[in-house]
Amino acid sequence: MIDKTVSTVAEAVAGIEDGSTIMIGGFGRAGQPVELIDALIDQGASDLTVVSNNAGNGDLGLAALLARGRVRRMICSFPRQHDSWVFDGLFRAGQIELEVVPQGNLAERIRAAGAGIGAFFTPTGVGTELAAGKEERVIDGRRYVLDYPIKADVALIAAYRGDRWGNLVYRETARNFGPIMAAAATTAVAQVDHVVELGALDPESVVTPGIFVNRVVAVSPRRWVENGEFVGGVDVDGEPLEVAR
Amino acid sequence: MIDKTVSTVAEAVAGIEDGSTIMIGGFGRAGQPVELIDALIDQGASDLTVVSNNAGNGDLGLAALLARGRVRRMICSFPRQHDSWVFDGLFRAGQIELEVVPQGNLAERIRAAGAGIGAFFTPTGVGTELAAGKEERVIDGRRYVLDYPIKADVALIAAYRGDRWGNLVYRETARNFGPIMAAAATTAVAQVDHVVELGALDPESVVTPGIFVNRVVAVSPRRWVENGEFVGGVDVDGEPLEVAR
Amino acid sequence: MTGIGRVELAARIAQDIPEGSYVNLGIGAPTLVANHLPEGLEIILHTENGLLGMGRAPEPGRVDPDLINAGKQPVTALPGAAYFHHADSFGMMRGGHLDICVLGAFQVSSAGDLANWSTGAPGAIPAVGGAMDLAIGAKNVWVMTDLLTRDGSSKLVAECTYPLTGVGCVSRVYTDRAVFDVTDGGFRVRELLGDTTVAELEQLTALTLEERS
Amino acid sequence: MTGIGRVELAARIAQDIPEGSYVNLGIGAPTLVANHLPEGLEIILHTENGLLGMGRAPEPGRVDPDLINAGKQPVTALPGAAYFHHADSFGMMRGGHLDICVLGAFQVSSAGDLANWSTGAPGAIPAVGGAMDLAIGAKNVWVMTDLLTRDGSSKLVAECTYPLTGVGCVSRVYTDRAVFDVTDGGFRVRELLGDTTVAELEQLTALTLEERS
Repeated sequence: MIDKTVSTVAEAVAGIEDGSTIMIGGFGRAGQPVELIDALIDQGASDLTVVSNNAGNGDLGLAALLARGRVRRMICSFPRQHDSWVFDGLFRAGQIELEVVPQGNLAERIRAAGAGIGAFFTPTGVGTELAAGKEERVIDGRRYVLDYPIKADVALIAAYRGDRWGNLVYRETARNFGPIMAAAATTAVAQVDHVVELGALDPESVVTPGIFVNRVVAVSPRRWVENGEFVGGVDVDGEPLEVAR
Repeated sequence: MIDKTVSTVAEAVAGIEDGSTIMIGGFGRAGQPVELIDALIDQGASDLTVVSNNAGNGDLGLAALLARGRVRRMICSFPRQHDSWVFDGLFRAGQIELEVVPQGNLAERIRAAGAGIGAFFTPTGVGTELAAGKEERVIDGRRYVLDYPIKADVALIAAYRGDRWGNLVYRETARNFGPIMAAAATTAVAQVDHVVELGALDPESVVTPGIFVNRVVAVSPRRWVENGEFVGGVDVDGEPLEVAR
Repeated sequence: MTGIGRVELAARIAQDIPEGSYVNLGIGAPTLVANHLPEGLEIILHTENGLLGMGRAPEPGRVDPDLINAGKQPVTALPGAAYFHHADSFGMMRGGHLDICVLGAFQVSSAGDLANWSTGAPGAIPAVGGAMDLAIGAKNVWVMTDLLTRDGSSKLVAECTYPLTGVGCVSRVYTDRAVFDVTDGGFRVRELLGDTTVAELEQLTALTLEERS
Repeated sequence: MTGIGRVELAARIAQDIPEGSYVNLGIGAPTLVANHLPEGLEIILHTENGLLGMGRAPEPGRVDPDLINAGKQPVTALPGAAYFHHADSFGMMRGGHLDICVLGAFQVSSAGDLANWSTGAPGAIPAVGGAMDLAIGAKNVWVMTDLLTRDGSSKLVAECTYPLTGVGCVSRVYTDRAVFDVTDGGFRVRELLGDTTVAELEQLTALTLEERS
């Protein structure tokens, strides 16, 4: 029997090595696998390259990992936010490397890694400093630059429901980078709100087929709320969110 | 109010011009928009380039369009099948041009057109005669060839349910090329088994968002069965299929 | 001379969006346009973090942390909405499927170049997000901005001095003083707002402006 | 000497597929492998037309025209299955996510080149389907074939004379006479089938064969 579920977030992140490239799902807080990141903090791997759209919010999740000095390099589209004080401090102190990639190119580079594409010509960023040094070509009258896949050793993502084969469905805009990161990583780890029986997910609606997923761990209830943000939100079952702390 | 539904297949294919490039969904019979193709036959456009995985089965659908001499050129992965006698005859008589593309490159080229990718390096076909003349490059130790997008003026696809905004869901392996062809065409036309109310499709499960779709027409019941093939199958509602003729 | 306020400008932009359009409203001022879309017309809003059919902000107490816009603010989804992942969402943009996007700007050049992601200030942390994808992706890229910066210099320029977001991508600029089309010959005044005159605009921008013929 | 039959060979291949593998079985003889997968072990079958978790042929009367395999035969879907479109399906293959695919062959070279899509005969209509994607996509590409063609020539060759499907892609060849691994040094006999000897194989193939050490 195939059973990709594990009981604890510690098992879910076991074996991650120093120097790894880790993709971390989420767009801001939505879809960010906060519980897996906490487990990674406990697990201890360091000298990491992290690929994630943002560079942490507040003091939780990715921000907490950064605060421990465990990340050598960030690849992201939008590190600077109103609550990205942890990253900001590290960057200004020269304690973290940064590669900024336009969001769509970031997504497409991750998708290319999972889909076995060697490189692709994108029109995004042409003529800007973020395309400096990239190969450029005019195709059918339009300018493009060449971008390469981004692969990872591990992807940490958050989904809504998963089964023991690793099939996943997501919830609303928390889907964001999860599906493409799962496919781009050697080992994909998904935290889910609920593990369901095999067959409980509609095969027409599975977003990430289990072939892309190695470990699934249930983390319900999620710790969604901090400093009053999103207070009063509803949980995955429509129940009012509790403030986590 | 946005209403992309039309009442007849004739309206659905109105305005298609001679010399157009038409994508036709389906893998074999599954997902092939037979009713739209019939309407295209009646509509009269000729000198067409058709992009479709196969080159027609039996005497229905795409095969019937070919038989009328309306197609100048086929772009497909697998024209030769046990029941592709119409195409076979035209090809051997020199009455149709053929570009054979490996199936995954065909899909990715269609996807690239919809996603605004200028070109991409694929490992499929490297070192074979189907890659002859293509630009080749070694990336990260692996050989790739460069492939370009395939766009279309019109896509004719078959889906299961659609709403007036053009959102679509598919059924089983009939999904195949529908989603990527809808996105790659200037005008995407979907035949569906049922038109449903706006809001009836689960937003988590919509496969083709309406932004890619221009016209939706209901064709239930589909004409699925010919010469005894698939006799005894179940229809979209689980009812036994009737033999169409 | 006086122009119009930001809310009026948002309403002015909203008037120009036809029913049935697929529209992305950028972070910041362009978000205001959503509040002025004509009642009863169906205009479908895209947010690049994975939703078509975005609705208004939720009622208090119905905030859902999984349902946010590109500005990471809570939103709702309309009947007919669809969710998708980031590669699909940006494929939608890059592939030219959006009809209109409305973006803020630091500068727009007479060739339609846009600078809106970085002032290039020393020590600033670079952060681009989806700005470059939006700039090159939509069929019509509209800019919503004040004509002048706080220190009085023109945001309409002959050539951008700030780092570019996209080259030759802007088709129209809505400012508090006037609406401009970007043409092969540079900015053309499409509509004057408030009591502004073309002569004043030329003085403020130091540009030669075409008038709508 | 005698080898084993096609059904036995299918069963032999099935033995080597570990539980939990993601497997694509090519059109033709490889499809037979599905009938011999060990009961009670979960092995997930992929069909490139958009399904993971493919099950057996349906009962008569329950054929569903929308649910077919790559050979366009009616199939079923298991609990835990997932459907996807063609770009996603071939991304799955090209991206190296399948563990094993089993393909037929006209010829396999000692460098692991595969020819299985065209005999290059004059007048033949070219048709490749997913063969080239499968050949380069799976982590392990296994070939299932008779050792000899009907006219007695070897399908294991020093260099393919038929048009190639993929270069250096085959890792193992299951024939009716023996199982071979493709190594840097050419074909290595992994297992003899029936009463075949290595000397006989070398005579039939005109190749120098390594023996498993």
